[in-house]
Amino acid sequence: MDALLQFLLSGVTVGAVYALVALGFTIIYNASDVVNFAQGEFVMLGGMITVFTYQAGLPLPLAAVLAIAITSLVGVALNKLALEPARGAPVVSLIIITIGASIFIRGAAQLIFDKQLHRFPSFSGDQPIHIFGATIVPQSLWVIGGAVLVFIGLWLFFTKTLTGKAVLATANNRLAAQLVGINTGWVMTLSFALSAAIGALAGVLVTPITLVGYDVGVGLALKGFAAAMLGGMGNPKGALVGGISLGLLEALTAGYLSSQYKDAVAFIVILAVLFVMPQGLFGKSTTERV
Amino acid sequence: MSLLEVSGLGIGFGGLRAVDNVGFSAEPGEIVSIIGPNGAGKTTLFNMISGVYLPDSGHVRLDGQDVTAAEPHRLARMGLTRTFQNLQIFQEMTVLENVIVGFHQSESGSLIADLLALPAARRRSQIARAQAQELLKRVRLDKAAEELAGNLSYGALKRLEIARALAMQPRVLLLDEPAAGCNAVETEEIDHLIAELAQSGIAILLVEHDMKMVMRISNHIVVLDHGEKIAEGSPESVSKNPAVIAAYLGAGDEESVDADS
Amino acid sequence: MKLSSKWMQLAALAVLVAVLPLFFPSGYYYRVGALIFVNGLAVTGLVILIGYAGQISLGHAGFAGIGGYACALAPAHLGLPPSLSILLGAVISAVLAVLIGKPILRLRGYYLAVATLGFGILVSMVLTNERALTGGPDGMAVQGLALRKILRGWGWKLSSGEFWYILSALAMLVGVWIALNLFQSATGRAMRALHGSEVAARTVGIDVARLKLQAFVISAVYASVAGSLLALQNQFVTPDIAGFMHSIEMVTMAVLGGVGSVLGAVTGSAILTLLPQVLTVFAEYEQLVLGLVMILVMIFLPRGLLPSIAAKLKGRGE
Amino acid sequence: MLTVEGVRSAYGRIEVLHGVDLEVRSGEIVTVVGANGAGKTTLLQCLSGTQPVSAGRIHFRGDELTSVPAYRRLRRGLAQSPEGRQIFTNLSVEENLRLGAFLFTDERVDRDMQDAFAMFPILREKRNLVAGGLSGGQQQMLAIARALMGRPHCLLLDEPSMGLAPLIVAQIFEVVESLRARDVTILLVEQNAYGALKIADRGYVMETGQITMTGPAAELIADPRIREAYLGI
Amino acid sequence: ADIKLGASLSASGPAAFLGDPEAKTIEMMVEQINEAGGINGEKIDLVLYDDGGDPNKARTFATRLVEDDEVVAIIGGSTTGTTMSILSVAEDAEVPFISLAGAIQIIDPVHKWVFKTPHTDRMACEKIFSDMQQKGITKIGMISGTDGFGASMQAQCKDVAPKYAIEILSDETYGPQDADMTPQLTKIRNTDGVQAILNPGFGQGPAIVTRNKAQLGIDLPLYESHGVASDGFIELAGAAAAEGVRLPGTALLVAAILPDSDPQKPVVTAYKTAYEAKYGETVSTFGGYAHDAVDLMTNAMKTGGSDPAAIRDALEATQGYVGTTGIYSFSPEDHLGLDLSAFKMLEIRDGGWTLID
Ligand SMILES: Nc1ncnc2c1ncn2[C@@H]1O[C@H](COP(=O)(O)OP(=O)(O)OP(=O)(O)O)[C@@H](O)[C@H]1O
Ligand SMILES: Nc1ncnc2c1ncn2[C@@H]1O[C@H](COP(=O)(O)OP(=O)(O)OP(=O)(O)O)[C@@H](O)[C@H]1O
Ligand SMILES: [Mg+2]
Ligand SMILES: [Mg+2]
Repeated sequence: MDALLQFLLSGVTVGAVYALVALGFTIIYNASDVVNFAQGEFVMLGGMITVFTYQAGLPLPLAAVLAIAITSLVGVALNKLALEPARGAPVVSLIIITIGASIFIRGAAQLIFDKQLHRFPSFSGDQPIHIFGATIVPQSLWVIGGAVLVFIGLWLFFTKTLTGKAVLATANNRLAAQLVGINTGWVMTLSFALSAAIGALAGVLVTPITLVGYDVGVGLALKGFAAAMLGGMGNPKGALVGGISLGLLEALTAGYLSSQYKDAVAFIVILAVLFVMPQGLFGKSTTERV
Repeated sequence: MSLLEVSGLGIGFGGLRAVDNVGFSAEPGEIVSIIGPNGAGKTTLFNMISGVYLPDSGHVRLDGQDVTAAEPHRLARMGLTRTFQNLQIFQEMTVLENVIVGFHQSESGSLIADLLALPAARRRSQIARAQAQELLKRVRLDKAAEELAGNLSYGALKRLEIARALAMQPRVLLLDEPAAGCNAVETEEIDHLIAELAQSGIAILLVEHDMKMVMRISNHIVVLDHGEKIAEGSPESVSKNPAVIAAYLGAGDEESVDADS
Repeated sequence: MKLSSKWMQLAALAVLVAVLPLFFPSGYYYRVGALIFVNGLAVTGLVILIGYAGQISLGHAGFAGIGGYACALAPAHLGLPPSLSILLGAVISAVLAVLIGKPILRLRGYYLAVATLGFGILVSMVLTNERALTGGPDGMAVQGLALRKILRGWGWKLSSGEFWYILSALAMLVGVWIALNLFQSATGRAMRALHGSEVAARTVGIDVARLKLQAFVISAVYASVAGSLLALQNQFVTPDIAGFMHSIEMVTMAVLGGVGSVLGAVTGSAILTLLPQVLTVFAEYEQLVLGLVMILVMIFLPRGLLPSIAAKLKGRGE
Repeated sequence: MLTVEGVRSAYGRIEVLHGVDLEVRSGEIVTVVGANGAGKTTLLQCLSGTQPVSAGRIHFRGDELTSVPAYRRLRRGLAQSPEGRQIFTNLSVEENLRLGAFLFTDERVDRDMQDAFAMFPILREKRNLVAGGLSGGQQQMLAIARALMGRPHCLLLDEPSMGLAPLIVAQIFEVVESLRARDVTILLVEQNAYGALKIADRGYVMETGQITMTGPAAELIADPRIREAYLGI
Repeated sequence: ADIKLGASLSASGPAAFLGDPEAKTIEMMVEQINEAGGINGEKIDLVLYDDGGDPNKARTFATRLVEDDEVVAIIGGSTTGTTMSILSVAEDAEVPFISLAGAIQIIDPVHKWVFKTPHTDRMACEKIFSDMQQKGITKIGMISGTDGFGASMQAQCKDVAPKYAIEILSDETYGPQDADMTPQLTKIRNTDGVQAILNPGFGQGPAIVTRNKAQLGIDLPLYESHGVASDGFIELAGAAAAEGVRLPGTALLVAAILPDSDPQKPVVTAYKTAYEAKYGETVSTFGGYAHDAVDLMTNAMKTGGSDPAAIRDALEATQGYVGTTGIYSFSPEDHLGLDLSAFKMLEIRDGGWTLID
């Protein structure tokens, strides 16, 4: 029994990490239909910049804020320098640009920082919290809380604000968006800034648990992408639920079946879900009248 | 036994009954028009007949055979095809290629033959190409044959769709607003084309808001409103039907009559 | 695609392949050439799937893995000669492609991407975890191809580099020839049509599901054969061959070169195979430059190298 | 209000507008008629800024508009209901309309929306449904209504009657006339040339990228060449 | 003429952990040698490629080294996969090759031109198991990374365990980028009779395992592998969580506390000082492998000059070379030349290393 609880706690912790990454995907996707494969790099930058500014003597909160701010700028630069000049290119080409950007950022990070793994102290210490015989570290609560807050923020943004609608409109039909007076260039800039900020925030929150190195981005992006697809791309609810489910699946498989094939089981479940719901758990099917 | 027989067809989206219990039939060479206000369910009816949507009630019979749940490509192979209200063009292919695709059934052989470019496959392709060129002439797009289809204007694309559908040598052809985006003169050309096709024995289902055209060429008219059939009959009877006038035609029809004079 | 006829393209490619060795200063260049051709073969398969049929796959390295390991395992466990192992790998890949393609090809866009990604990861996971059979992450040795010895017996003494250069070039040329045939055929046209509009394709009698499956299977066989050739050439194979990064690399090659164009695929493979070799002079900056090149190509030639240049020549802008 | 001088435009290297001159005065309804592929849509796109102009100039309410980005043109009072409707298919009908008034946050937005619903009651019925599910004609209504939500001084309509039932077509033409009463200037591209010319003050005829004829609408209707080529009479 | 030495290492990519310090070490040492006048008056010309851990690339670079750069010897192959890809190229071209990877299959069976400097994973397992044996541990749970390093060691440990009468009751794994291993550890904890936990792996995995074990309050001895033998590990895992962790390490790690009588002391101290001064980061065992490889190779070049065959022969004749990893004596039957004594059992106490034996 306490084992089950431990598996669940582990699953939720890991799931929250995935959810944070998946949430980062949503904005850029919603604004441009592009899955930004450099999203994992934003997470990495969030962690790495915090590590290095913290080591340089900045207080941790300040280091974290600085990391988020700098990463947002990187996101904006990515949009301005790489994606905007390619406007009008097919979506696959844009995706390749984000893959190129991911390689570029990784290459830059290994030059600017180093190739070592790093970590900074947990925000509220490492004393585990005991719950009915299972344990969870306080940092997990930060991660889970962060994921939930980002989710609520995004959900409000997309359902309640005109700017959020403008973002959706831009992806849906860029030409029409311009015709109604939306500055689509600005929407893209905003989206990249926000996505990057969410990514960096994820990096700041998870580094005490997962550690950070210049190349952690790829793995995180992959899991985050899978989580987002499980939940339904573009929907914050999907990102949250998809992330947590993926984490739980892995933890339960590792606990009860085989740790060796836990990723396999996770992917098989994703395939099974997509088989029944081709748009993921919460994805809306687009209605295209003929 | 009619060539095409539709009975009790219906479908719903959420709470809305988009089409409900609609039936009619079409014979070779007949032009059956389906008219009705926007959102009456005409396109949805076409979608069900052509297999794009699966109806939740009713039947479609082709030559007496029940084809209600048949997939579009099966129906196409049986000789039923259509054009679209919202253009469905192969944008990245040339205008000519768009039409050649219409010859798919007669052109395609075994996969191996295609992969190895065996003479049989090449021969079939050449025939298809030549025939496609003929068809393009017929819709006056032969000059644009090598253009990318995506570069054509709206009206030209409408005609391209018709050519593509004709390539299949259908027995039943569903045309969804073929004259939309065409001016009076262009509409008349399409008008003639449709009449010609009917004469050659094709059964034509036509959805069109251009009443001049509908009244001129239809043999039979089915009127839908809110998914239901509210009237049916010859052009004259339908155009005088008060329910149809109220729901669809309106009284202000003199303008087009005026233009006729 | 319109620049020249099928035979012109093939001839140009063949001449290039035949003439290049005249300028090779050392045997190493044969190795690079052979890699370009093997990659070109795999990517040509992807052109059929992505460029013609418009279906994405982020898991094609899985098929390369199957092809590669077939050549490692079949000779060791079944006593099959390597040449037949290539065939066996292709058959297994094709069967697997049918089995998984049926359910997942109903998915669209990113959902298809994640499903294929899952497939690729499953394959690489099995190769990694079934250590007893596959040697795990450390990989396993692959028996060489007997053909070279046979040729030597006929008095044709080829170095390993030359041998693989020729063999890979032939394989690629055949692959390109088939892909070009397909492009102009009814099947290929139908694939491109479903790319444009599935509904319209269906209403002209195209069995969309079947056609997608055909594209998937054909491209899987391409990847499998390429994987086999790679394993045989390297005489060693590790699960990296089936890894996610390899899948991404193949798609990147296809898109960089121009995903609708077969010659583009070869160009893309050439670029992405050569770049790391050229960039060794930058050592530290290799990743940086690689990423930058990818971005710049896509910005200035958004439809990929060949098609964009062809379009520019023809005068129709983007 | 709107003057177009020598506008040229091309797709790639192929020029499709070869120097178009056109003028729309304040409060006027002006219509452009022409065959398929004449360049009418391209011209409207040049005006709304979604198609680059390679030569010539566009002035709107005294300002040069030629290099103003598309999204800024609505701010200046120029709205378009484009060819192919271009609605936001993934958003609800109401969201589409709300986005039409993206520039505004005052109470008038609500009033305008009610006006739109009054004009096309079907849109009210479908307000919470995804716009992509609408029928062709309903989408057309939405596109027009959305353009009106932007409170334009000048409205560019590209074949507004396309795909609409006769009753609605008549209604659209009435709306256009009523807009004039509300001081909205209209540039109308129509295949229903007869209907368009009937309500228009002036008309232009466009052939292969050039204006070939212009004059008061009544004169054009009476012109035998036009009657034969565009009205089919 | 200069003597051309080639290297293909995983300086980036998933195995950068290994390749990065190796590349840095080789560059530093070649510089040192050249500054000191080279070998027999001839400078060493180092050609170093980064294969990113990709075996396919490694083979291409190996081909390039022998065919294009015409090197007389190769060092490299940070991982077993890359090593095996380079191996047949070196054999074909008849160029001596020292690998820096762990697997036993590299030198068993012996390949004429192939040597290696790291101990095998099997030796690490044996070292650990003999320590367990001394402490009376017979039943253990194992949790390994699925990367090449972890998986290879996992297999070797399972293979050699019976020899030390050790029973592996629970055999768990984790992926190289996993963030939480509490499910696996919970399973091990709940397995009856487990007396100790063994964690073959490198990178972030072992640090997380160590933290998770502390989080769960599992009170069993934890054995890590030589893959984490660096100060960085203690920092990442946290001194508190890492307290009491044992692992087999090399002399390099405990340079400061080695007795002066230890023959390795001067070697490891010199290397550690030079490396840390030059790169500002702590040395790792892996850099040590590269250090020994360069030393062995250049020593052989002193007799062999730039003739590959002569270098190989000299290499095989090496006896009693004192390196950072251990004391090497090669023979035609043994191309590793290390024995178990090269490993020292270390324990983390108060955030630092202590020697157990
Ligand atoms: N896929 C769908 N999802 C939701 N609603 C739909 C869908 N398809 C059709 N409808 C609804 O069904 C009704 C009928 O639509 P349909 O397109 O058949 O009308 P129509 O008669 O063709 O109209 P028009 O003349 O405007 O083209 C409309 O109210 C439409 O909103
Ligand atoms: N995207 C494009 N790329 C290339 N050429 C194009 C493109 N769009 C239109 N054209 C060409 O420009 C010319 C003018 O087209 P336009 O759409 O402006 O005509 P139109 O007058 O609106 O016709 P319609 O009445 O059919 O809508 C046509 O010859 C068309 O083929
Ligand atoms: Mg309709
Ligand atoms: Mg137009």
